[in-house]
Amino acid sequence: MTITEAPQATRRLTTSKAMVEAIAQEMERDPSVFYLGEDVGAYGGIFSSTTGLLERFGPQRIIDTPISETAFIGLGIGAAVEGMRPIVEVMFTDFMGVCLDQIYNHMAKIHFESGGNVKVPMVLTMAAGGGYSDGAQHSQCLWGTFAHLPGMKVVVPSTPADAKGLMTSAIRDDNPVVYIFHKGVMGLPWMVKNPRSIDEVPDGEHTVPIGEARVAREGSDVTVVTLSLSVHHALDVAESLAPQGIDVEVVDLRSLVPLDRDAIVASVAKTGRLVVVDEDYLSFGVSAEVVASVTDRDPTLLRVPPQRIAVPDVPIPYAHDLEHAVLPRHDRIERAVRTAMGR
Amino acid sequence: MTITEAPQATRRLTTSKAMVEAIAQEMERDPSVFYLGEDVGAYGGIFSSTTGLLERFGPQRIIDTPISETAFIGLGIGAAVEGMRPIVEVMFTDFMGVCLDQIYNHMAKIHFESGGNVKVPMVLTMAAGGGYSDGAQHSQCLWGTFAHLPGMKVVVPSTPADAKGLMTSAIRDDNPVVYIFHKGVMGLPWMVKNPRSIDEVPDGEHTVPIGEARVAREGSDVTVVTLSLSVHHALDVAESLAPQGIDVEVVDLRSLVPLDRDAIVASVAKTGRLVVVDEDYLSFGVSAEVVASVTDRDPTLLRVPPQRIAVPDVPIPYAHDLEHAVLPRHDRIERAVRTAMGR
Amino acid sequence: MTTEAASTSIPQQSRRGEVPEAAVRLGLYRTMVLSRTYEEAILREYHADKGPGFDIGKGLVPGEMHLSAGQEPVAAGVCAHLTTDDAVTATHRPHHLAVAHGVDLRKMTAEIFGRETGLGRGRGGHMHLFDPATHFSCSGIIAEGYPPALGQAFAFQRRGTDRIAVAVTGEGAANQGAFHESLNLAARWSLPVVFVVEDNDWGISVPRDAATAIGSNADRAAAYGIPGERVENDVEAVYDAARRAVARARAGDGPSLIEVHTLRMWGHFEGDAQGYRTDLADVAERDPIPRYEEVLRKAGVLDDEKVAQAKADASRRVEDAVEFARSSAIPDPADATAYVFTEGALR
Amino acid sequence: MTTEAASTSIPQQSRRGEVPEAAVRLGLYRTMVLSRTYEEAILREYHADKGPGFDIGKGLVPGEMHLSAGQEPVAAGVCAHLTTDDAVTATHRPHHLAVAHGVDLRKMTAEIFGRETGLGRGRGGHMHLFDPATHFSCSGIIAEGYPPALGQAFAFQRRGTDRIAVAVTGEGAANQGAFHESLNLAARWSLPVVFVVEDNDWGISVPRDAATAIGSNADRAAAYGIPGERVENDVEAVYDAARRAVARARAGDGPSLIEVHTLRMWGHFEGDAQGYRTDLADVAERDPIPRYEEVLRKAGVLDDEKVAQAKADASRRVEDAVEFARSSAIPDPADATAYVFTEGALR
Ligand SMILES: Cc1ncc(C[n+]2csc(CCOP(=O)(O)OP(=O)(O)O)c2C)c(N)n1
Ligand SMILES: Cc1ncc(C[n+]2csc(CCOP(=O)(O)OP(=O)(O)O)c2C)c(N)n1
Ligand SMILES: [Mg+2]
Ligand SMILES: [Mg+2]
Repeated sequence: MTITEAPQATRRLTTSKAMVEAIAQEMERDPSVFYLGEDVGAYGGIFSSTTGLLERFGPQRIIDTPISETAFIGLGIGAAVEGMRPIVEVMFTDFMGVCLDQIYNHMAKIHFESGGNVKVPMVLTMAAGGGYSDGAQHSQCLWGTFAHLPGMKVVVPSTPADAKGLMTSAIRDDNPVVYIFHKGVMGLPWMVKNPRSIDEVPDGEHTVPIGEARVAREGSDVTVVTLSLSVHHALDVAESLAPQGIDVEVVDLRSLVPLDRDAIVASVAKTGRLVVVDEDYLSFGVSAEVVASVTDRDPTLLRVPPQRIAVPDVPIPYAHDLEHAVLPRHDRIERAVRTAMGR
Repeated sequence: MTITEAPQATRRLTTSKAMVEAIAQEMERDPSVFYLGEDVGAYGGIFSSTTGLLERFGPQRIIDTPISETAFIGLGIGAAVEGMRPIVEVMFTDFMGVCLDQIYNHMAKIHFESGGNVKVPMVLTMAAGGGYSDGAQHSQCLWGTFAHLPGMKVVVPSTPADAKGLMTSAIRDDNPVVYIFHKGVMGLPWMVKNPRSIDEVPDGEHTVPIGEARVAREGSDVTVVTLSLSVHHALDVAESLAPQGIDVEVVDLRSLVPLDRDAIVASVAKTGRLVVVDEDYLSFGVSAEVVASVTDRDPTLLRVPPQRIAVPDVPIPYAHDLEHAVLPRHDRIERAVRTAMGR
Repeated sequence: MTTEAASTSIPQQSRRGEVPEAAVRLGLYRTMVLSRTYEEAILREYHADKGPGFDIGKGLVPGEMHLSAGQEPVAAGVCAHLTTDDAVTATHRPHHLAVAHGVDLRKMTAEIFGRETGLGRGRGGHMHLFDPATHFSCSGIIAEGYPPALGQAFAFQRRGTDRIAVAVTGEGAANQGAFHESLNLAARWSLPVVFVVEDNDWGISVPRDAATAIGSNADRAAAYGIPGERVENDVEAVYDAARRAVARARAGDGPSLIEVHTLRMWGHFEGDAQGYRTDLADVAERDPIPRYEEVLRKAGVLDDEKVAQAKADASRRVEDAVEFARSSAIPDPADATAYVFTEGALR
Repeated sequence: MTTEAASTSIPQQSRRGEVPEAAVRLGLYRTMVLSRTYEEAILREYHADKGPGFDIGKGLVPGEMHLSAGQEPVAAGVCAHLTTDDAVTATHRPHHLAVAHGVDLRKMTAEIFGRETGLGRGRGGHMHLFDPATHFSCSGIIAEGYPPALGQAFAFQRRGTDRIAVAVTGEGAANQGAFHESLNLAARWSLPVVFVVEDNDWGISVPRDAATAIGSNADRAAAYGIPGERVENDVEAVYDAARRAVARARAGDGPSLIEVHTLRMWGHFEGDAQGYRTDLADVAERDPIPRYEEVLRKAGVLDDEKVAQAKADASRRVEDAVEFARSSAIPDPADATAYVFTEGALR
């Protein structure tokens, strides 16, 4: 660190504004960046992922598509192969089923199949998550599915600053990057929001390295490894338990691929207790991989059984109380932390 | 057990013949069963999943489709909703990307969304796996992906008898069942085969309960939890290590959903050492879930770090040596068992 | 059309372009009024408790809400030819079709309210209405409701019945792969399906002309060798086109495609400010219900009394359903993981 | 057509139905001969070491093998209008197109042999040939090669070039969703794409008539408002249709669809016994290469010497490529996990 290094200026922004800012800055910087998807133009993105961009960059670069995800993701792939840097939006992760082939058999595999001779520098953005009664086909996270399939990076920001920094890094990455934003972290005016969805965001160029977790809160008693909206919940729980003498460390994964296993292990090595909180489905997903990241190194780090708080292998129910019962919310997180602590 | 109970007659059959036998018996028994897919008629299934059925049941019940997986899986769903019992084949698991929406957002969710009022009794069959240089889009297992998404059972037989018994159970189950057969267990004349792909199969009606693992070999030193073709490899390794005084227990999961966590825990409780062998991708898949099944109960059961032998998050390479390097084959399984044993 | 949807039974008659008889016309009108009354009630209940501001997850009816005001001619005109033995598959915008097909209003409303008495015990919600009694279903994934309809038609065909399946999507959905695959397969296997496209000019904020180069999706029928027809948002035109398509399907001659150039009077979903919309000026004028009322008054089928009666009947039924929903039990969170699997198996 | 594919450069000329000039005709013939010679060599190498019996995973060339004998007119006729700045996307059956588009035969063959010197360093294989030098690519997933071709065309369009993308599938693929979505989007955005359907009457064992109710996929062009044309398996007919489609795309007027009624002379893949096949009797007669040879001999474009030279040239080039592949290094298993990601990033 040199003496002349000044702190970067910041302002408080919502996550959605921070994400849009990164896109706009990269579009200014590089004419080969463009954004493609349903209702990303005049509407500005159903979850405000592109607000104001059409006005600024015009319909040649902020492009509304037909409802043809397979065709327009493929279009992104081909354009990336030819050296452009497309950002392609699938409105909800839930819709991956109509276009997964382009994603995992093409976007994710062309570089490998070509022995590294063809690059696919594109970003695939998707909104995820529930909590507002959108039902079983519009509330899923599914990031575990993308992370399971090799060849694409997967990032899942929880804060405004990371939303900006990871978007910048994703656009500049020469690999395909899946960028999943939870609707609940965006700071949308029409959805209940955690105060953490508005926060300081660095001005100007801001990158966050893909593949590095962030210790969102240091603590010594128990490690909560989590991501996306659940980071906000976990921090709330940590703050509420602090006065009771339970010191929770919260690790925000930020990236699933690559997964920062060192950060997970380092934290658990310190606390000996692990709670994983994930809004995706429980089995065969993120929560087990986090546990295995520890046991791969040393199962004796776990002084007590790890707690996995996730959606218990049930489609997301519509009715508010049912949905809130299956989501990993404050009550379940707190119970898990207490169980891990034996109090 | 009564004194009159006679052992069921058996014959030696290939896995594919055993599977076809189950389908034929159920079609005889229930006129609402039919089989639908690409090249399942005159061709008899690219991997011999329907050999001889067209001749026996005619084109009204063994039905070749256009290459329109979304349409014909949906057709199966609708027919099931109306009380028929379709078996629908997707030729390779790799092709799930063109039709996953019908599978996980419809087949798997309608029962739940209807509050249990609509049943979808169908079987979705798929061939999986590599080992014969079919490249990155025709060699995947992907069962971890299906198992992650709630609402469908997932079975993965390794032996001829289980192929028959699980198919019978799958057809009779009132829930959607994904039935994944590895090409390498089918006993195909044109592919290298393990002798275990031909084995004793009970005559007549034979069911295997969905959700129960099978101890394929008892042992006291180390537990290998595995499924499908890897069961054959694991048994080979177990046999080769027995003379060296390493006594391997092999647990064949047979079903991923439901997952027989009790069987996993029971075996690890006995041996204290766990090796998971899975031909699907390593991260966010089956291998971590098996590990977490143990740690959920008691991480201290693991006397040494569990070994996860799977495809190391790389698309399946084409060239023979590269492919064999990433598949979980004898060499890697043996090394893992030795590592677990410290020898 | 079932007795649930309208109190008069409708004789199946009339030739191409012929004016249907008075009882049919009255029935069509009454179905449209019932449907509109229903949507107005849901609109009211939806917004009743979203404040302060607008929180989509709050209130008696949370979540996304896609209402069908203006599209009643499609539902009334098509479903008039059906019985509840026939299947109807709808989209994220399903209420008008459910109402016209005779789905139980109480159970449907209870589902929209997320109650234990709902069609799906509150698990499904407004985009996931499944009613085995009327073979009604929907899907929130664009165009992906078509394929299961093929299977219902297949089952009906295999059992030697003349039952049919009607599958509905929006014009935006006609650019999805599932649309194409479904029409091709249904055509090749001569499945008894009537495919209906509701062209309301918009797919959320994207105008239909920005999404496809052709003027009419009915032209796509030729790509499958089946009849295709496009009609305007006039319930009798829909009724007429549907009559031919339904007859063809029942006769075993295979599927047809009907596109209705209809009207989305309100936002894509509730909360949609429609800033993108360039065609709002004459929406009230284009409302198909007053227009049809006018026609029927002129023809002597309707008078003040009959209009009042239709509205009163609709209101009574809708408010009864809303009251039923409102007073029904909320599902017990302890049961949140139930209904993933059924215990049953064929014996 | 590139210099790699044939030693003569072909002038772009001739009007509808006009006979192309001699140099063009000779070039088309030579490309077809080269392609056939290539497939015969791969056939030989593929089967050389599969025994005893037939083990698909064994030998110098393991895995599935889809050969294109009989379909050369498509590749030669279309690619004659391209340069290596244009993109070509093929399917699981890609060799004839790669040969005609001028993909380096050595690198391509090395890839098929799974060698480190291959286009994809042995990672891709015969269904995954990616050549940045000629913008050639393929996909083993039915119809899913079309969408990326749109993006190549989009990039060409945005950069103000007159480069185009050619996207090829089989007739079986025309019933997949991706086909529909791609044509619709390309048409709406006037993307410079030529869509080509190779109708070889079969999708593995399923006859085209069992898969669709219509006689010609060219009729589907109307569903997108673009020109569609179906031609028989005659290289000059293909050349002629492709000329119009390519010119239209280059001029910025958007995509076209061409279906060629071609011929699959061999099995779907090697090892396919073709027991299902009812049309094998006259395959030799329908072979397009001797037929065209006959035409060109009559027209004085070919004589014994030129035929012998074409075959010798082809043979020399193909055997050189096979020898290169055979003698190239096998990838090191220690590198099996390389190339999943690239290290690079935009600075
Ligand atoms: C596969 C898929 N893509 C996108 C969406 C998001 N979405 C919901 S409704 C809608 C517009 C549908 O337009 P249209 O088919 O014309 O029906 P309308 O809403 O006009 O009735 C979109 C894009 C979705 N539900 N499914
Ligand atoms: C989505 C998908 N479904 C099925 C297959 C298996 N498959 C490979 S080739 C083929 C037949 C293709 O027929 P067609 O498009 O006519 O091409 P052809 O083989 O005749 O050249 C099929 C079904 C696949 N590769 N991808
Ligand atoms: Mg619309
Ligand atoms: Mg074909």
